[in-house]
Amino acid sequence: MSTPTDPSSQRSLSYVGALNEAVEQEMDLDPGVFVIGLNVDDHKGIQGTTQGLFDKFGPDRVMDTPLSEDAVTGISIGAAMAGMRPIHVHIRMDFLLLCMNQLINMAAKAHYMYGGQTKVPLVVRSIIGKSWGQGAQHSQGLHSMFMHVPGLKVVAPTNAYDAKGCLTAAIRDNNPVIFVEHRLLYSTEAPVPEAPYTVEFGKARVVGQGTDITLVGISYMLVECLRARELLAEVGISAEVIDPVSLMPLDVDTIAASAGRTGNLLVVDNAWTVAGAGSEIVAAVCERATGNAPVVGRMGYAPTTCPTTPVLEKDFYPNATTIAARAFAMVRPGDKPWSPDAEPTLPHEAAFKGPF
Amino acid sequence: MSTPTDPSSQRSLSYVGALNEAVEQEMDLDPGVFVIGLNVDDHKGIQGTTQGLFDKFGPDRVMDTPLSEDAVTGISIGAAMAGMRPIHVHIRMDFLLLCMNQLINMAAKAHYMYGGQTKVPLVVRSIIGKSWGQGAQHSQGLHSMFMHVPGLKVVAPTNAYDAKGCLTAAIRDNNPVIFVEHRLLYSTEAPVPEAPYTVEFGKARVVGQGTDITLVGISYMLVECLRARELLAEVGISAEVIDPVSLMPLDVDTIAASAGRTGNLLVVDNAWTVAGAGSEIVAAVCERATGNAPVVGRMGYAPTTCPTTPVLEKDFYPNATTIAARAFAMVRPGDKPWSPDAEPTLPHEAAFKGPF
Amino acid sequence: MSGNTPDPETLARVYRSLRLIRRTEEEIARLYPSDKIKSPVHLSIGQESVSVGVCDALNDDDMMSATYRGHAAYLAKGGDLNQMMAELYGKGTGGAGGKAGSMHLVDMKAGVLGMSAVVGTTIPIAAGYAFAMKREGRPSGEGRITAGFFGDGATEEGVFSETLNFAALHKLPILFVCENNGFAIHSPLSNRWATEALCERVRTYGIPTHEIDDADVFTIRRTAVDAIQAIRAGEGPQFMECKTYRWREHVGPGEDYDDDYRTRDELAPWQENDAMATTGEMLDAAERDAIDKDVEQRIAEAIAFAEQSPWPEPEELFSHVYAD
Amino acid sequence: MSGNTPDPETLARVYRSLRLIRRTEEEIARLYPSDKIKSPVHLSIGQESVSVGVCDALNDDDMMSATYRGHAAYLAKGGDLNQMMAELYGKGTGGAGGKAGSMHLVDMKAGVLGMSAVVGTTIPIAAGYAFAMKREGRPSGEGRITAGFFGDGATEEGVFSETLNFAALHKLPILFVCENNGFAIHSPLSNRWATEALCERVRTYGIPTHEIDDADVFTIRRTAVDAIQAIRAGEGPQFMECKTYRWREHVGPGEDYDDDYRTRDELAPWQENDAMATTGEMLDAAERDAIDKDVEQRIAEAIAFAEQSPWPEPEELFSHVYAD
Ligand SMILES: Cc1ncc(C[n+]2csc(CCOP(=O)(O)OP(=O)(O)O)c2C)c(N)n1
Ligand SMILES: Cc1ncc(C[n+]2csc(CCOP(=O)(O)OP(=O)(O)O)c2C)c(N)n1
Ligand SMILES: [Mg+2]
Ligand SMILES: [Mg+2]
Repeated sequence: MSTPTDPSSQRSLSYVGALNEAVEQEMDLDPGVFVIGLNVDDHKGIQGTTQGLFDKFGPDRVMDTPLSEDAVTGISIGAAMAGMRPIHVHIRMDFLLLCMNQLINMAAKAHYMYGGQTKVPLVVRSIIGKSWGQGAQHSQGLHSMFMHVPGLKVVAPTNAYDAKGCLTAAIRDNNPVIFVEHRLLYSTEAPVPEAPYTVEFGKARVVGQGTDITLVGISYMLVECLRARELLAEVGISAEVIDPVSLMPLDVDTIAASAGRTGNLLVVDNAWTVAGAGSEIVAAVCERATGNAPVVGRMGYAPTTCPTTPVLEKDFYPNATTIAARAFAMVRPGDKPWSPDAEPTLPHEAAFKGPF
Repeated sequence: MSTPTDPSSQRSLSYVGALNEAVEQEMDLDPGVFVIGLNVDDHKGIQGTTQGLFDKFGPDRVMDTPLSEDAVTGISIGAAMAGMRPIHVHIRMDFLLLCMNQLINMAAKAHYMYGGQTKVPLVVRSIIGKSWGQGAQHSQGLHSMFMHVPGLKVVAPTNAYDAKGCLTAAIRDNNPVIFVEHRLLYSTEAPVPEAPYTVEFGKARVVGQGTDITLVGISYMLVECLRARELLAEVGISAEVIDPVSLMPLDVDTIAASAGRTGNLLVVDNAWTVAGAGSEIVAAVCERATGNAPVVGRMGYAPTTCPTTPVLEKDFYPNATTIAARAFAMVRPGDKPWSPDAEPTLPHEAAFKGPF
Repeated sequence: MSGNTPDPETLARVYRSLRLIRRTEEEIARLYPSDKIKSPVHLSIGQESVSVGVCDALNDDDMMSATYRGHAAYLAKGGDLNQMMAELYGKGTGGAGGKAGSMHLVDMKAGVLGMSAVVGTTIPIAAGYAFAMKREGRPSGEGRITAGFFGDGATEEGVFSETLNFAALHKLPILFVCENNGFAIHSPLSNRWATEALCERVRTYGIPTHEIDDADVFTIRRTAVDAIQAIRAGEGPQFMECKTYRWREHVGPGEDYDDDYRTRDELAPWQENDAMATTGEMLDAAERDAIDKDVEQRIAEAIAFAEQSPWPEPEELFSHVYAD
Repeated sequence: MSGNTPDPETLARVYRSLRLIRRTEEEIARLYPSDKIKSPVHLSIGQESVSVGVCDALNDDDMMSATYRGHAAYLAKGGDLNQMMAELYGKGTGGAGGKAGSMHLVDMKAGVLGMSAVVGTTIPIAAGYAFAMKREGRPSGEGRITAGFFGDGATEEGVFSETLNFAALHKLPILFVCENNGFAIHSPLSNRWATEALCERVRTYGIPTHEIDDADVFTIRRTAVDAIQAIRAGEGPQFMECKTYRWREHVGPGEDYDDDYRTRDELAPWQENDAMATTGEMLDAAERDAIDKDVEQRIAEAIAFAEQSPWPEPEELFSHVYAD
């Protein structure tokens, strides 16, 4: 498996640039690939991720749409059944709730329900929002709903390298793929090869080795887990950090093996915890452990709706500090609680400003 | 807490009759309660559950609708905000996928997002289908998607007593409640008091005591768990069977205490397992056990779309036999596998015939 | 009907199709009490003229999508009868290997795009297929088209309006066909439609519409032929609203005139005007008998095929979850 | 405009409302770079006449629902200015205690039903409130009504069509108001609408429609007054499509005429016809100055209120998840 530090490329690219490049290259390679969604063709180009594509490929392949998420999803599915490869873009994941019927009753099921007579090679790009008052309806990470349904694949890359490789793989995949992005990852950079490549689904990535606890970070929470790992190192706790990258298929092997070694597993999701991706990971690991389970924990959004005011919003999300504190309590249950006094906000997060 | 064998009533009522009675009584008591949904007013009355209500209360309070699940959900929410108590009925749970935006972006969030200025006392009745070729789009149990979202309550009563008590409680609740019914429970009977009563949410029910393993059965799978308990008794295994009744709030205390005693926990859901209600229950129990977790397992729908042909459909669902076999393997991991040779199909299930 | 009087070949073809559908569904109804067909069947009996009239105007390589009430459209488009019957029986030789049942019939080779049991769901799917067809770059007049069938109830779903707007905006090669039988299960239009101005509404999207009140198969066919010609020429979608009547119960093999939502009087004029009977009468008796005999034989063969076919292997449960 | 010339009291009231909204939003834009308002603001500047014209025709106990671009409607309906400003600042004294921000303003006491950041979502909610109002049993002509505001983009969502049908079918007391500013973010109508026959389409549901092209506040008001009278009399919903123009960027405090999707030329005629300016000119200068002064004072007070208000307590994160 390739890794983000692939020595074949020293070029650094942002997450935005990586998404943009993956789409452009696949559109060059396959005339059936097209981009569809509200405002994919405008000067802002979905925060830059579709910028330039309209000029290069024209309105037939980079298509603005009416506000009709449900129909446009169905239309994309129909086009996919006819052999095309639509990439349907949603500026917020929350809007997927408008097209659940098409995604779950049709896209997920068509190949099976029609006995293999059709395929639905559809990519659904969706961005999770955070901060600057995104609030109740612009902040949801709904990936667990899609993990739940056989027939869908779900990926949530956390760095530019995986963003390009996973998006390329998603476009080439013959199944519907829910592609989960996070707004605050957009400016992050990583070395990204120029030539097209794919990142295989179903392989987790150990992004930092450790011996005392396994931290699994989903979507943006991977960044917080990595920072928590540094904080924990200061008190002598060695955390292994795993990025599942792909949530369905999910690489339980890698996570279970790590948790088996460290004896502690803390999953931090960029979503609510109840019946979430963290529940799945914890349950799957414990199920395999047959009576010898690691100490397990889950963190995620507070069990509330997301408030807009920053003073409440900051407690809605886990962060490096709260993750480190929880990990400490798991690893050293006898000790008195500890919490690092680090800045809870990462620099690129603090730099993020509205209006949107 | 009341139990299904409440001695104050010896009257036996079917699940259908119990639902019908709960609604009729609440409509009598509160003029703000109304029933809305496709065909709620016809001669079949949603398999009898709304029968007679149209004749008694008229079209203003028992209202047929266009096929417009999304708008009708929003209209129900708006009416609820104005102080009414709508009961929106869906003949299959699969159709909730058409109104996820209203349920999740509005109903779940309104009270919070508007700082407590509005309430949404909405009941969403939805029936899970099974057998006779219900297939891909008429068989889904989607409760975990709703458990995931703060602001919603989710209940899935498995007997007539709880059906009446939970529906009464749901109607009186000031929050949106997703009410999960199962088609094959409709003909089952239990003693049901005539006077209105409520069953409190968030209290699980131990429906059969045991010492070797805890079986949690969700929705229709409770019936299969009870039957598995009998099969297991024949080989000397004592299974405790728990009906969570309410999935959100979820009574983890009762389940964790039982699993702590028996050392084995098997959750059987009437839904897919990945990121499902079973994941939540297993994860929550293991999270509390801090290193002393029971042996855990999950069963549910096969990780496939639901096929229509009975020869494949029978393997899609867990049943008493497969549950007993799995429980046996958990309790006696050293023994060679055992499977009861019971009829996998329960009599009232075998009696179920189409066309629908 | 005069302007639409068919040539003898068309007449025979149309009659054969009407007959095949009617008799197939009657046989399904006859077999149903045996419980061999464990599938919710939504019979089209009485509504066949819409499927037959429209599909006769389609080319083999055109596509068609329909609903759970899809036997008629499936057969009219040339869907494989053996595979359909085996599918209803839940056999491994069914079109979907027993995974679809009556409600999700599919036959991509015959241009049957697959049906859905969730009302309205296939409307945008059909438009999406048409979206792809538009990009095939065929010369004007020779493009492929998709016909999308749906009921009156489906027009109440938001996705119907969304799809009309998108299809008109992008001039997609699609023929929308509403089979207006006046009911959604037992719910009459008056419980569901603010007005009956469906065609008028569709025209506001710039989509030409055709309202056909008597379900005459040749009127439907001629209308479809003309509409399809314009669609193939790149003029964008067209819309047909065909009034029709469901003779049997909503789901299941029987009649339901004793239930209190409609009366047999309502049925009478439709039965008098039955397309199968009227077209049959237009044929020479010997020709008709030959067709009838052939139809019976094909149906008998299909039933035998279904009866004798093996069940799917248990491991088929796990195939086709993901495509390679 | 003649037929709609207002009495002096109305003129002053309308001017005051227009002025209050304009100046409040200008102040929001001025404050925005300070980062004290950490909320995506969708300014109504230039579009105020629609909110003011319609809301002036509503009674205090009527309800109104709007969108994330809702400052104008909120203030026009009499929503509390202090609470709004505090809400934008994220303070505990905000209308929703800092949980709503600019996009979900609410003030039930003033009849502001709450806004949504998901386009189209409040349309059926407004109809549902009207559904309940219809059941209040008030005498004909005295019933309460709900006004539902939404943008041109929202009319493309399926739920819009579904709601129109339901509202017309059940004669709900609702006034639908489409603020057609020609854009959804940067997307022009031509990318989204097959035709511009919106009113014609709405009429097919049996809903009377009113198309107002010049955004004249008194035309809008007079139209709303007449429509509302019919609605209160139990005649069912009515629909207004008001053409208008968004002067600022879609979201945020600035202008965006240098982005390549529109030009300042497009803006010019709308600015010349600015409702605030033209109504101001109709007033006697002293009266206008008094209003202006009062408006400035109210805004200054609201900003001071917001600035001085405390943050919500941390435990407020967990309040209001479930209602008692
Ligand atoms: C979205 C959805 N809502 C409700 C149902 C239940 N249902 C099944 S068939 C049917 C009637 C649909 O009526 P129409 O579209 O007129 O088709 P017809 O059955 O008359 O051919 C309904 C409401 C469904 N299958 N899907
Ligand atoms: C369902 C949905 N889709 C997309 C968006 C992203 N979005 C936010 S505002 C907007 C424009 C809506 O246009 P319109 O309804 O005309 O209102 P306007 O902003 O012009 O007032 C869009 C597309 C959204 N918020 N909700
Ligand atoms: Mg119908
Ligand atoms: Mg607009």
